[in-house]
Amino acid sequence: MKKVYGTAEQALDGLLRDGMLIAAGGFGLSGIPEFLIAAIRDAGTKDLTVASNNAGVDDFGLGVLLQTRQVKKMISSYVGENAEFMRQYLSGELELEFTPQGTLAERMRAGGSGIPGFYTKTGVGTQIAEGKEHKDFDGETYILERGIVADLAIVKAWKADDTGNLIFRKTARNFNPPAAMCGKICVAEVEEIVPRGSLDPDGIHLPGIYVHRLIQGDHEKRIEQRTTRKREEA
Amino acid sequence: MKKVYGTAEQALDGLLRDGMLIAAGGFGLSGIPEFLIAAIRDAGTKDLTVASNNAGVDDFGLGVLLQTRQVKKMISSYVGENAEFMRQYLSGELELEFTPQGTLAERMRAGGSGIPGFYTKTGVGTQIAEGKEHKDFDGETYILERGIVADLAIVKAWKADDTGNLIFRKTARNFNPPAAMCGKICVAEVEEIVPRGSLDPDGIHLPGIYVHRLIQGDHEKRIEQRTTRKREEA
Amino acid sequence: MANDIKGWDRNQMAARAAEELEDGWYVNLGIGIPTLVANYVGDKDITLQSENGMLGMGPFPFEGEEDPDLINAGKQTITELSRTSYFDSATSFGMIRGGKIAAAILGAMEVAENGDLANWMIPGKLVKGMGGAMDLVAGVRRVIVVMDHTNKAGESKLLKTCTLPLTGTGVVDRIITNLGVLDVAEGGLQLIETADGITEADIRAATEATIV
Amino acid sequence: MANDIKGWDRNQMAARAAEELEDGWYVNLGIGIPTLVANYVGDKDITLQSENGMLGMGPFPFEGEEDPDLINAGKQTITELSRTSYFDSATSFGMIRGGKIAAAILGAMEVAENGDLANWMIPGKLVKGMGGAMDLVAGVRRVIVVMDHTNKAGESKLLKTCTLPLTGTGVVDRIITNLGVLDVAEGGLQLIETADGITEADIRAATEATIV
Repeated sequence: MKKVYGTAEQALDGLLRDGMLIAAGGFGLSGIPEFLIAAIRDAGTKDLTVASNNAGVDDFGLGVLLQTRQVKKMISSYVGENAEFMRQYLSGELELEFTPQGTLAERMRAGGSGIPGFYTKTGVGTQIAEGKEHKDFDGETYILERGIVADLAIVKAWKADDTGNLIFRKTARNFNPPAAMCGKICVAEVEEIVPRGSLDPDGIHLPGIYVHRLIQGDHEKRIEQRTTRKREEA
Repeated sequence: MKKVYGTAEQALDGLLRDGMLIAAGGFGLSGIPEFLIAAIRDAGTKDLTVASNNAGVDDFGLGVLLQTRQVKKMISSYVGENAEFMRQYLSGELELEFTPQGTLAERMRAGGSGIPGFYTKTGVGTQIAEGKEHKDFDGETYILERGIVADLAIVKAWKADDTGNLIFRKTARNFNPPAAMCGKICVAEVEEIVPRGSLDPDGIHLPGIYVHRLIQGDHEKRIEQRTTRKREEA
Repeated sequence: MANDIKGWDRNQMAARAAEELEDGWYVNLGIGIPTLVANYVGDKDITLQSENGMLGMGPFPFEGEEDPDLINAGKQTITELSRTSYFDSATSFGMIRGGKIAAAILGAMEVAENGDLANWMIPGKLVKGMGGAMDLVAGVRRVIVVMDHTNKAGESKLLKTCTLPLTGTGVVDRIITNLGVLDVAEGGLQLIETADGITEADIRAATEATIV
Repeated sequence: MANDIKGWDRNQMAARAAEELEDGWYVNLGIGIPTLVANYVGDKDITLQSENGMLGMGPFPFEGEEDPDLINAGKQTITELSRTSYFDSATSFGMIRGGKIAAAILGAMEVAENGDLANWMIPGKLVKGMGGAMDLVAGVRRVIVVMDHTNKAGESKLLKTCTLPLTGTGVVDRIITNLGVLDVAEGGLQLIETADGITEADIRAATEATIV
């Protein structure tokens, strides 16, 4: 079972269809699957629903799929930092299912773990809770949130072996493991594919069972807010 | 905030009380908190409810707390391999809440993650489902399982730094992370405590936020079933 | 009831079960005969899960190389492979429950013609617990039972209705016994294959369940 | 409404908020003034969480050492410490929801006298999303709001009832403003402390919420 593909286009071959639900890893512009997003743009797949914490910025990350109007609906916790996202939402051109960040991460993990619903206190008493089942446990009120199962997950990791075992680097891990878990099919892009046996089996962040196809690329990894301190402050 | 203690007895000081709920890591005899179990035996704490996948063997692991009759109830998936456990259960001396292994692991993770209940297909139509809420999602029936929040978690890891960051070794990881998560207080025993900065921050299996107290010990690590092959088979 | 007919032995049953596995699959093998299936996967790229927290389970270690930190779900000492990854029990059963495991091959005490499975307790007699079996049968994509066709008393283990406490309802896809291979189908069991020297009549005689 | 009274500046508010933190705590700091609190923890052993997947957040990197794989929840480049650990978003919010984080220090648009908090949207005007704020206020053990006492129009941000969409209900424990410190108590807000040069009368004049 070869999992390694040559290009993002090849890795997505046969997986894209209009109206599908895609889960994407990344937080802000950190750890986003840049090549797979670009390949989806080039494929022109339409009416997408995308579950992703953010939507990149106007011209990078998922923002490019908003610019091309390929996205019908976002499931996200944060639309700031993307003027086009906010504009399309406020004008009603784009559906938006606001989901608290932790609820979104847990919905992905749950969907990938055979859990169709779970209860959380997050959002109780807010507009997020409207229309959701409420239930009391030990005298406290919780709402029912649903697991997300995506038709396709696109994620970005640091390294992979050829069996799809993934490791991530620092805070670029973020939503990538739960997004990968919730995909019926998961395609991963990594900075380096190493031979099996090169990664510490105790250090695998996401086992290859979750990863069906794999590409290697030279990532741009854009920085969204370059904050620094001067050396004399040290 | 010093987390490192000298002995298991010291690490448990002030934490034990009759009738409490303890979550314990380990699978079979692998990755069990041997020193903390021994210290609980020596403390004589009674009427314990213990959530643990197994109960060790007669004279090692949690089996020693069954021998001393300190356990009122077990929450477990498997009682085989421990004749005293099975005897006390069949004679009615010991309560036993049979919980499927995956449901037990998830109940611990949920309890530690602020999720009081989740739905699963596991056990639907079996005696495990009796008395539990049933709910349909997308045409399939699931049952509601509750998160476990333990008064105390006792776990065993391979290495720790002094801030309580833990790493485990091979399949000795098993129930230790979810058990640690679900404890209001978690005490860990490890084979080696290293200075902070010695462990790869990308390789921490359980962040120190889950670990309140820590001891180092020279573990026996008994093997339950020594299965081997001969060299000529290779 | 023909107690003298034998059909396949344990290793032949395991070899037959191995034919069920497809290249690239992640598979969970139960204790007993299912464990032997690993010996017959041949060139196929099969990754074995041990539900205590491992993908890529290797063979037993050489004598003297046993590691107490490396056991399978049957608590036996094992080894790792170049593809191996370790994870905790919550993650392990997340992949089971989430349908990421392509197939589980399990032993059974009883299977009913509707796919019900009983393999975890005999009330008042044998109470070991379900371990991970309830999670496996509820979660994996395909459940294959490997067991003797009849019990020690010569009675069919393929029943119209299970008499023992269930592990799961309607969960079994295929049953491989010493006498042959049967699928759970509409209205009963469907005979797929007979073991060497076994006739359909032998199987019908040894089976309480409806054979359609 | 006295627009000329000032009280604490941003750094003084942050310093006052830092006094709330206890040795050994794991703490989440929101964007804006809460971020400045890190500068005032002194000798206390405080571990900062960044909810995108990090415990042990360090200061901004030196120029030229920015790492796109190492950002905080505000998407700013940061650094790691010797205690740092990384994890995924599901684990990160598991610890938040599970009450493992001792305190969150957050900004706010409005706080009501019953502890309701609004800080994520102004309908039709500003819609950025709740990010992790709803999870934080629902999950962490103590929620401390740091904000100006009044808005740019000089109107109280401490209200009888919030007018904006809520982030959480009854979640705020303590409010630190430029004018002083108030707790959410039975029947309304309780004045704990006044800022330098501020009187109780000043605070009452600038507060719409009931002060008990």
